[in-house]
Amino acid sequence: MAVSWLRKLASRTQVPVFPVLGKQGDRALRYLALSPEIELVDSPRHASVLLIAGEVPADRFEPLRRVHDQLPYPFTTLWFRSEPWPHLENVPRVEKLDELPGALITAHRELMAGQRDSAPRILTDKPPNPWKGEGDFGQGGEGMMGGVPYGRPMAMNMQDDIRDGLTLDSLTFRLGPFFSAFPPGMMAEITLQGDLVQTWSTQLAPYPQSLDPVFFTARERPVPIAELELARARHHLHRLFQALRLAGLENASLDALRLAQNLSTSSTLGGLRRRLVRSGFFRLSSMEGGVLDPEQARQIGGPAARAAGLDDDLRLEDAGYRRLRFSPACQTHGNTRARWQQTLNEIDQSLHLAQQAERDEVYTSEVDRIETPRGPWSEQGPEDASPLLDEVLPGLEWGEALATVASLDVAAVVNEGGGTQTPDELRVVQGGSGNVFK
Amino acid sequence: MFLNELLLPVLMVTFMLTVGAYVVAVLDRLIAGAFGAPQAGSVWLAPMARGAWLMTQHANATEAPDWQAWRLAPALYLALAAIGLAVVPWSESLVATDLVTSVVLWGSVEALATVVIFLHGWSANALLPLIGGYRYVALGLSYILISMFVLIGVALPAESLQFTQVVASQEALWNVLRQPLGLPLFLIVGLGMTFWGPLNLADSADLAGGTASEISGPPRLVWDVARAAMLVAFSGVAASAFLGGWLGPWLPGPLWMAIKMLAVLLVLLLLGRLLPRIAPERCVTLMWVVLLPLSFLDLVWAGIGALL
Amino acid sequence: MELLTLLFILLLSLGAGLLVQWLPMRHQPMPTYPQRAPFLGGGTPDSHAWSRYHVRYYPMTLLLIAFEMEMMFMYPWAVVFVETGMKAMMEMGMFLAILSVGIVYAWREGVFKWQ
Amino acid sequence: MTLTTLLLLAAALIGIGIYGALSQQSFVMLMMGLEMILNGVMLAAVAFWAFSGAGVPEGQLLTIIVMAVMAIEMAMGFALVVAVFRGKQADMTESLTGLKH
Amino acid sequence: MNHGIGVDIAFLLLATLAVVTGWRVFRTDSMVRASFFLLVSFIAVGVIMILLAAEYLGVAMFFMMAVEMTVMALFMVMFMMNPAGLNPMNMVHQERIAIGAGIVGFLVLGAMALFAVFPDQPVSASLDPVKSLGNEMLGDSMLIFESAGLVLLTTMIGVVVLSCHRGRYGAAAEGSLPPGLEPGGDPAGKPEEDEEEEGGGHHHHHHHH
Repeated sequence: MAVSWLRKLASRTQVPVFPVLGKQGDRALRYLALSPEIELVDSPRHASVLLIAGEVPADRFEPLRRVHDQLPYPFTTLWFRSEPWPHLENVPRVEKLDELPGALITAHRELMAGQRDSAPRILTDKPPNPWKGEGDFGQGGEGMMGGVPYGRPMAMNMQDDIRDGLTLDSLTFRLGPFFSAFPPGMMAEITLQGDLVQTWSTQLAPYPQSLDPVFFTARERPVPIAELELARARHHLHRLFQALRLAGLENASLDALRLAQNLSTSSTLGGLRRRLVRSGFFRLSSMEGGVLDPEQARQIGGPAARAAGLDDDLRLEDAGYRRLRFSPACQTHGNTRARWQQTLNEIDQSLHLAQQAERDEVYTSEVDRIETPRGPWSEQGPEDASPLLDEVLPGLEWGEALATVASLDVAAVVNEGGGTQTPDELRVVQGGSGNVFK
Repeated sequence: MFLNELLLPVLMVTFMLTVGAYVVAVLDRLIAGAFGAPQAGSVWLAPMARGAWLMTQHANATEAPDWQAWRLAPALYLALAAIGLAVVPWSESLVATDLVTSVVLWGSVEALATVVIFLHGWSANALLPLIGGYRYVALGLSYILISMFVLIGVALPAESLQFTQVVASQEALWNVLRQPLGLPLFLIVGLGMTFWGPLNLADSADLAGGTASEISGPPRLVWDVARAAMLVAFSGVAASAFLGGWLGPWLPGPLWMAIKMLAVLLVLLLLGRLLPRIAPERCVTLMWVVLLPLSFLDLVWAGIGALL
Repeated sequence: MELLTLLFILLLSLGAGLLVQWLPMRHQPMPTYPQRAPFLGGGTPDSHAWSRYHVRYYPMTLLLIAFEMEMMFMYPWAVVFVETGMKAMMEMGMFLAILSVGIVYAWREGVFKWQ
Repeated sequence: MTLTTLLLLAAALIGIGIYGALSQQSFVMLMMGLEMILNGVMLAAVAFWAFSGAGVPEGQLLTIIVMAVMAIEMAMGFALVVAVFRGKQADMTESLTGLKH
Repeated sequence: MNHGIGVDIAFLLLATLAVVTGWRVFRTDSMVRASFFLLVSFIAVGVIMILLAAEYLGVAMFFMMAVEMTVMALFMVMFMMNPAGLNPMNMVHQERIAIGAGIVGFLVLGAMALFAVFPDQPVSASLDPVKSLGNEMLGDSMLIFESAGLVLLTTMIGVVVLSCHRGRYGAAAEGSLPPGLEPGGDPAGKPEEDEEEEGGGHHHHHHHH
């Protein structure tokens, strides 16, 4: 009796969802961030529903199985625009974005009401290494440091520390591809000593990101600059949303997301920027790390390069932009702070350009060489720059390293786009009313 | 005697623990809503529903945790919050335990909180909680000196280490005006000891929940409640030390106390929503190089003020 | 008596905290090994997390021990401060000055940075 | 709770401390033993202060000074451990037998 | 000193706690547990001190020891192999002698406690222990107080000199490390470490990553 009462109450909580992002799953993430009944959590331990958003490639099935089994009982799963594994029975699958929150709530309520069983474990119940029966107490270890106590070896000092003279144990692990502070799909093997990154090797590149369809159109024919610039600003705002969430500014991050949703030529960045500056985002957060030298900056391109002092911008070569008297703004330091200041400046600049371009009805003139928000796209689109992280991150403190990852837009751009989006998605991505070109 | 000296204090503290934690949850939700977080359903019911869900969720385990320490840490944190609440005076006579050295006892609660939070991060035997625990120690060992200097500042005019005396000494002028640096510095300590908002180095987003990233179900409920209760205990201490505790016209003392505690809570929760998480290295430098000298200044100011 | 009450409150809240954790867990089976693996976003660790952890701020902690000792002297001083008057002020001023030298020196040596 | 029982407790703590300080191989554990001895000493000092010192303030002062000794011992001890570890990658007492290396 | 039965019971429990946790310090494999067992032992003694009317010293013991034992735990974990005791271990030498010495120490001191005659001059109930301590420190024992400050300053400087990396290798490595000049290369501006500085049998492989 008492239990059913407890469960009834429990079903009314905000649904804690752990999102596993597949390809193009970040849209669902942004949609859910603004859904009142949903709480996105960072750890599967805190979740009641595992959401697989977007198609997860086969090479990430193993990590997905691991995360699936890390949710404590009772839990359930929901597959959004991806095919549930055949051996999972009665797994709901959702296609439409605006049905997603409702489906998540139903899943949680049914789970609490006992109308749906908790999802089964997929992996066999075995420790990572067999260990029973060895050692003094059957703990599996040998001597001081040897063996595999409780199924795992102990950490050893593998390499000298790169900052301090003391050499202590280093911890090596693989993080991702479903870690919320990483770009979707990225996995890295990291060695830490204390909380300092000793080595970093990116093992799985992040999923290629799809840009707004207007960028693909711009590769084919001239498009209104206003539309292009609004899409650019929106892209940057989406990145800002992730970074602010990571920095502990949840409310500001939602503001950034809302601004992106309702972006129009009359939008201004002023309020958000003031808020960030006043909150001390540029002074208190981890901002000093990840300095790019010119070579690295050229490799990654785009705003990150301009933040490091390179004034390359393909928009300079476009007659339409020249009419608007466009000139790129740059930062000099090339660190995380410079990148965010650059990003904010570029959003601001894009909004101004969009405003002017709308008034004068300016169109782009170049189609072969365009500047995407991710970087220049001439013969080839912006490519995956995640190997760059291997050089930039060693030596940084953990928080600094993750802030650096968030500030660098490393994912490649998918080569063909546009056609895959369904109407409801477009509405979400472009935020409905604001866009004058519809 | 038994009734007055044992039962009443215990009831008072239990009441404050539960109601206080609930109020914190509701207030934080209201503030988040005011800043534009999407919200649905009743604000008043939400903390209960969440608690109920955590009670139905199974507790997680890791491969080889330090079981005793892992389960003890949330309970100990709650116990520390209870001790903090026990030394807060509600009126001249209504105080759960009126220890002669209650100001020092609160200092000890702060120091022991560091131990408990570290233990919580350590005992899971998982990487992200471990980093969270160690990060917190950097913060915990930095704020403790500031807190002590500031509290010694309020003990000077009271000539006592007892919170009832500290409140009584503010009859003429509250310490918040007499020692203007004190309360702001002390609020930072409060954010630190509950690792709230900008000082959430222990359970931060970049560690997927830090020391709490591996716990679920009832242990997580206790941990969250303890954290909220600690915030309440802190606001009680801050209200007694700087805002004149039960002193105030017209209304009865305990009511004044409740109002002042709410005010402190509100400020803390606002700060928690407005500021980004500070980088650990910058935090340590800031605490030792800027805030600690400021707390020296506060003490000297308090000393001169007490002599005049 | 206050102390005993305090001990009682301590034990009671500690007991409540443990009970809330223990009661629902009595009937729960031990989670499976895959569930018990540490969460690393789907990744795996090579070893146990417990290790000789490189505490990057260790000089600061040593400084704190020395510093905290001062606090021992400060509390009794605070109680007699007003009745002793100017003398106490001067004395504590000297004490604080000595300490400030320590902090400034440590700061110059980069003690508060991550080593 | 009499002076005798308190002193017996202090003696027990000191005894454990002596065992720890003599038997432990690692510096830090050895320091634990020393701390335990000082723990007993402090208790004894306070017991004397309370029962046969008529509350002279020197009794309390003695305890504080013991605590200060403890703090200094710890701080310097750990600093030395760091310095030694930097040089020799060891934290065992045996590894310090020869000063030449 | 007059006290009720409650105080006696509390004393007995606390004394047991202090001794048992004190003993566990040297009998547990986990370094973190060892330090926090010691902390519990200290806290038990602190509570006994409060029962003895030393209200300030007892409470001060809590915060002093909480901080000291946290630091203790940090350093234990830093420098001990197998710090969490995942494999059981017994790192003792000359254990018999040590046990003997411990027992002898206890017996000698215990005998003194039992057979020596101490003056019976309990603290008067009217004494304010904190105040008397404060007055003592600002009066007769002022020199002790001030010299303690100087000694602690010396400690601070000593600690910084001994433990800081910077003092030995120069300041270049502090703060964040600059990235490599070429991909995968050495960090720019990293000082060459002096190989002769490092004695002992450990192997160095500085520039391999």
